[in-house]
Amino acid sequence: MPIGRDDVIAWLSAYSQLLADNREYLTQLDSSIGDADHGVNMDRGFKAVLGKLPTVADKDIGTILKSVGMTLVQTVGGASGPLYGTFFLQAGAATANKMELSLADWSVAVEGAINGLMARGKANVGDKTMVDALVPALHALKQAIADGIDDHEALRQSVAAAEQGMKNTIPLVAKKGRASYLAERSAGHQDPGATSSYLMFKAMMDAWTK
Amino acid sequence: MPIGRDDVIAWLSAYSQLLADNREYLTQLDSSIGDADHGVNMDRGFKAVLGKLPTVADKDIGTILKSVGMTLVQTVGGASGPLYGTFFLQAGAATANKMELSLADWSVAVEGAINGLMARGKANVGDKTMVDALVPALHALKQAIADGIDDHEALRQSVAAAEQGMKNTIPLVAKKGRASYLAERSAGHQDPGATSSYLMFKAMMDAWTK
Amino acid sequence: MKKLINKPEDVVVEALKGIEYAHPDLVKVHYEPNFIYRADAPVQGKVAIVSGGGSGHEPMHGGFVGMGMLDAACPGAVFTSPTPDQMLEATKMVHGGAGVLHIVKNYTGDILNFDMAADLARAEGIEIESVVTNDDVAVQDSLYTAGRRGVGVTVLAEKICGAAAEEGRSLTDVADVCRKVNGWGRSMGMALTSCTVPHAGKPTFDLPEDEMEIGIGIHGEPGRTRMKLKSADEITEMLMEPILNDLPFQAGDNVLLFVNSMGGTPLIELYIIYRKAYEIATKSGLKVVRNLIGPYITSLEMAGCSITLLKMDDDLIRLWDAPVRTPALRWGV
Amino acid sequence: MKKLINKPEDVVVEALKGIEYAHPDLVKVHYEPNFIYRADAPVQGKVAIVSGGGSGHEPMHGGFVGMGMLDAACPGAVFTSPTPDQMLEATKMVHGGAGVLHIVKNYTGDILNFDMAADLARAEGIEIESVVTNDDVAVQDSLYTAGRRGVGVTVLAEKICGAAAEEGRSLTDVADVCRKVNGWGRSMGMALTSCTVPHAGKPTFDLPEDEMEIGIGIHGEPGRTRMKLKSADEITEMLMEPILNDLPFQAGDNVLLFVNSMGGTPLIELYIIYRKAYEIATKSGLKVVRNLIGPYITSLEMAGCSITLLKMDDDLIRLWDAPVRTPALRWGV
Ligand SMILES: Nc1ncnc2c1ncn2[C@@H]1O[C@H](COP(=O)(O)OP(=O)(O)O)[C@@H](O)[C@H]1O
Ligand SMILES: Nc1ncnc2c1ncn2[C@@H]1O[C@H](COP(=O)(O)OP(=O)(O)O)[C@@H](O)[C@H]1O
Ligand SMILES: [Mg+2]
Ligand SMILES: [Mg+2]
Ligand SMILES: [Mg+2]
Ligand SMILES: [Mg+2]
Repeated sequence: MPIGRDDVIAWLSAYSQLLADNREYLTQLDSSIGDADHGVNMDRGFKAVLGKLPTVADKDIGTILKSVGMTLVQTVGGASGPLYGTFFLQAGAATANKMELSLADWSVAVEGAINGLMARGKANVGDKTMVDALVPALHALKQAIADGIDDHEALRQSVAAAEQGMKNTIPLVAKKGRASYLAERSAGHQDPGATSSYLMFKAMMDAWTK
Repeated sequence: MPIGRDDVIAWLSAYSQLLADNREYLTQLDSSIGDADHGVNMDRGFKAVLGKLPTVADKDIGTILKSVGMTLVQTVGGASGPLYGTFFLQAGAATANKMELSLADWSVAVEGAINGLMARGKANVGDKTMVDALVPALHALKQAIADGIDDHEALRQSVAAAEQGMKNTIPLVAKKGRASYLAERSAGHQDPGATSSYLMFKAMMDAWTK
Repeated sequence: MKKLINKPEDVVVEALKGIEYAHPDLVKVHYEPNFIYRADAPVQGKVAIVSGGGSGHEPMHGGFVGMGMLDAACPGAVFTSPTPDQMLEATKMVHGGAGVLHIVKNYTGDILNFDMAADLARAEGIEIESVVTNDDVAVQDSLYTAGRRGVGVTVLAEKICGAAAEEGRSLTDVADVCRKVNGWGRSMGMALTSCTVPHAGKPTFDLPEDEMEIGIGIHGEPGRTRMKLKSADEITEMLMEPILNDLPFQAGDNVLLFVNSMGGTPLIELYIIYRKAYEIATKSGLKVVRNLIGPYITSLEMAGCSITLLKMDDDLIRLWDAPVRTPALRWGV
Repeated sequence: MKKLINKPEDVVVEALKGIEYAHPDLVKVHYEPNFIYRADAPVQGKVAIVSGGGSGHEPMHGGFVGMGMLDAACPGAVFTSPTPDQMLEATKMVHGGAGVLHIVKNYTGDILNFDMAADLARAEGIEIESVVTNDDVAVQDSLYTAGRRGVGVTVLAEKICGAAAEEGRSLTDVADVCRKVNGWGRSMGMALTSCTVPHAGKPTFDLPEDEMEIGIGIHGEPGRTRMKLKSADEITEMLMEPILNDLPFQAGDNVLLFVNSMGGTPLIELYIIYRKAYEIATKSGLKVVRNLIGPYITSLEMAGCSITLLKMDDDLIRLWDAPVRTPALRWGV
């Protein structure tokens, strides 16, 4: 299943819709262990992305993703803005001039994106952040591709891993981000950034496995 | 039933106790149509009076009452401080050098006291103030004395009139004091000052009709 | 009841002690009777200005003591007018031989207690003039009320008269300035919540989550009307309308626009209100030449705001701009 | 949710418009990207100071723009770090040829966004130094946290560094002053209530009527511990103790004592807290030589307070006393 430019746009639209639908939910998660803005931040950012997409809809995938990254950096703010922004800027750099990607190409781009995000935020798995959903999702995707599993199933497995990683944040004590100020009180609550990361992968699956 | 100096002191002690007992009630009344301080103001004032009484307990009634008036002026504050202060200062002026009063003497002193209070506050019956309890109480007292009714019964009638006057404030729209800022919204609530005035007469009856 | 206090009966004295520790360069505190007075009092030859009222409106009045504003402020119990001995002793402490102006907010208790104090001070040979502030348009001034409340314009009068006194005007002239400011100012307030008086332990009135009070005063009492909560812009219109209608402000007038927090409303909301009030004033042809934005005449932790519009001429503008050095207002020095 | 706002998404821009209307003599407002900058910017030859953060902490930072303090402030959405384009454009607007200091509060988002902006500014040839404030003692600074939050000392640093820049010190020197202030300051906060972020519609956390949070930040998040409500004096002791223990303040040190309202706590309560904090500091042998009391770094309408203690030497005292002319702080001019 090649991922064409229109698929990338479909993914971004699907993610934007998931963020709008889950705005209150993400806000609620970010109230228990944060400052109640993650839902609004992501919704604002991806509404801006939707507004920008028509201007790059005829460009290559790399240009589209870099445009997404820059838009997020300029509109989201907070911790998630630069982190997701870096994710998309890196993914855009890895897919420059491409009009079509294999799922393997995409996993490489995602790997670079996650590495960039982790380099900027300096969080590791277990710190109770979006990294806790992103890294398992990437591993599952890479593993499935390496095992020769078909694309749709590979995507489903990465989403399942993202979901599990998201849920795994619940018992963790946060070591990064605003939740770390709560120390032990952060345990028992699901991380908002891990949730929006899960939704990002879910949107991939929703858009690409129709 | 002559009212001796010790009777005056007994009355003041009884009133002080009634104000302490009704502190929350007066506060509540002053919350519906005021600023929630009448109960505390009066309790503070009469606790100070109790503390001052020993220093004048051997003086004439006029000196005692003037001391009460000055203490109230210095400790109560708000609208009720100067008004009740004037009441007692005037009563003290009318009873200067007296060690004993007949009930008729007392009614003359109270009349002067109420006149002084009304001159200072410029409120009339019907304005929804302490005057609405004080004036009926005075009239009932004077009428009973003129009718030759025995002292204890005269006091009971004046207290009953004070109580009725207090209750009569409920439907009134306030035209004086803080409650007047609420205009029609002040109707339906009993006036706090009328209530503390009723209690003052009740204390007279409690102390003098044992 | 959630407050940062110790015993309710100690609130006033403990706050005074904090003021005493905090501002020794500006004020001194006298206890029993309680009042705050400028550290360099008495200022010989200058009209002294004394005000006061119940506590709970901070920084009014104690935060306004100092050069260019009040010589002394008398704090009563929370929401309770101070007693005559406070104003008498404060008056005597700051009297500089040129007479004393009492600025009295129009509440029965404030009027009665200040009147008694003025009588006592005159009996001791001090010349006193008293001016009453009554700028609140929420209440009708009629035979059937205790008159309009003194609210926001009081702050402006204290500053402007403080400057007039500082530049050596006579008692009569300073009192005239005070009457002029009062006559040229109008105010209106609203509340999103009531407040809790320390000794009462619960809010003075309950306001449902979707309702607000329009036409409130500064003592936590209910207002003229209760209605469903509206937007900031609609609320600003509801406050500005009676203000503009009441005083025949004329197109071309210079005005000071004072947007005040009742205590619990934060600055970001005040600026949203200011924005709309400024636009309304400007559209009415007024020129907003000065402003004051913040918590200056409060009602404990009440959420809400009040707007005061003061017409200004060149003299009032000069007096407003003159240096002032108090805990709550400072410029030019 | 009871606020004086219109649409939640317009809160920041409407407040900016209010600031623009209110203080044209002090600041200008740039929209898209949003920032507030001093009206006379750029001041040639002077180190420019830029800060910023989420909105909802007013007057911080926008109220601190002007002579003697910040050259520009970048307001994000409520409680949301501003974006790099805001800091980049603000930096370019106020750069006077002597470099720019970024004062950044230690929150992941603030650090990341300011870092990106600094990189972009350097790419355009502007010399940038960044100093992070992290004075909050409620959080342990360890490998297992995102580090200590930047809170009250940020206000003090902005004033002191503003003065250092105003008197012509170099970028390196001003940055050193900033690091010194940060190193010598410690803060601790508590809350009686949470706050409601406009778009959330309800409080960020619920606090029972008889409980309080100790060790809160400024973004409405819960604190380190929840416990039963105590008296003001006990609370002051609970805040002062970790402050005094954390920085080896020594007997004889001069300090600035900053008692801050989180937004909903009124001034009378702040003075009660100040009284006890002053007594504790003095009893520890410290000399409280300066202070700041009021709502300066807030969390919308949160009821609560924070205390900041800053050790001062003669240079810092001089810089603190130097003239400043901003919407929220003004003296000496
Ligand atoms: N250092 C970090 N590395 C990776 N993710 C992080 C880091 N810090 C915070 N996050 C993520 O950001 C999320 C919060 O985002 P958001 O609420 O938008 O920002 P803020 O915390 O500034 O309000 C957290 O749930 C967490 O997943
Ligand atoms: N002008 C007046 N004349 C007589 N009584 C008055 C007048 N104004 C107010 N009062 C009385 O004072 C009472 C309120 O007293 P208090 O609460 O102690 O003072 P304040 O209104 O200043 O808070 C009212 O209930 C009313 O009975
Ligand atoms: Mg957040
Ligand atoms: Mg009252
Ligand atoms: Mg009162
Ligand atoms: Mg945030």
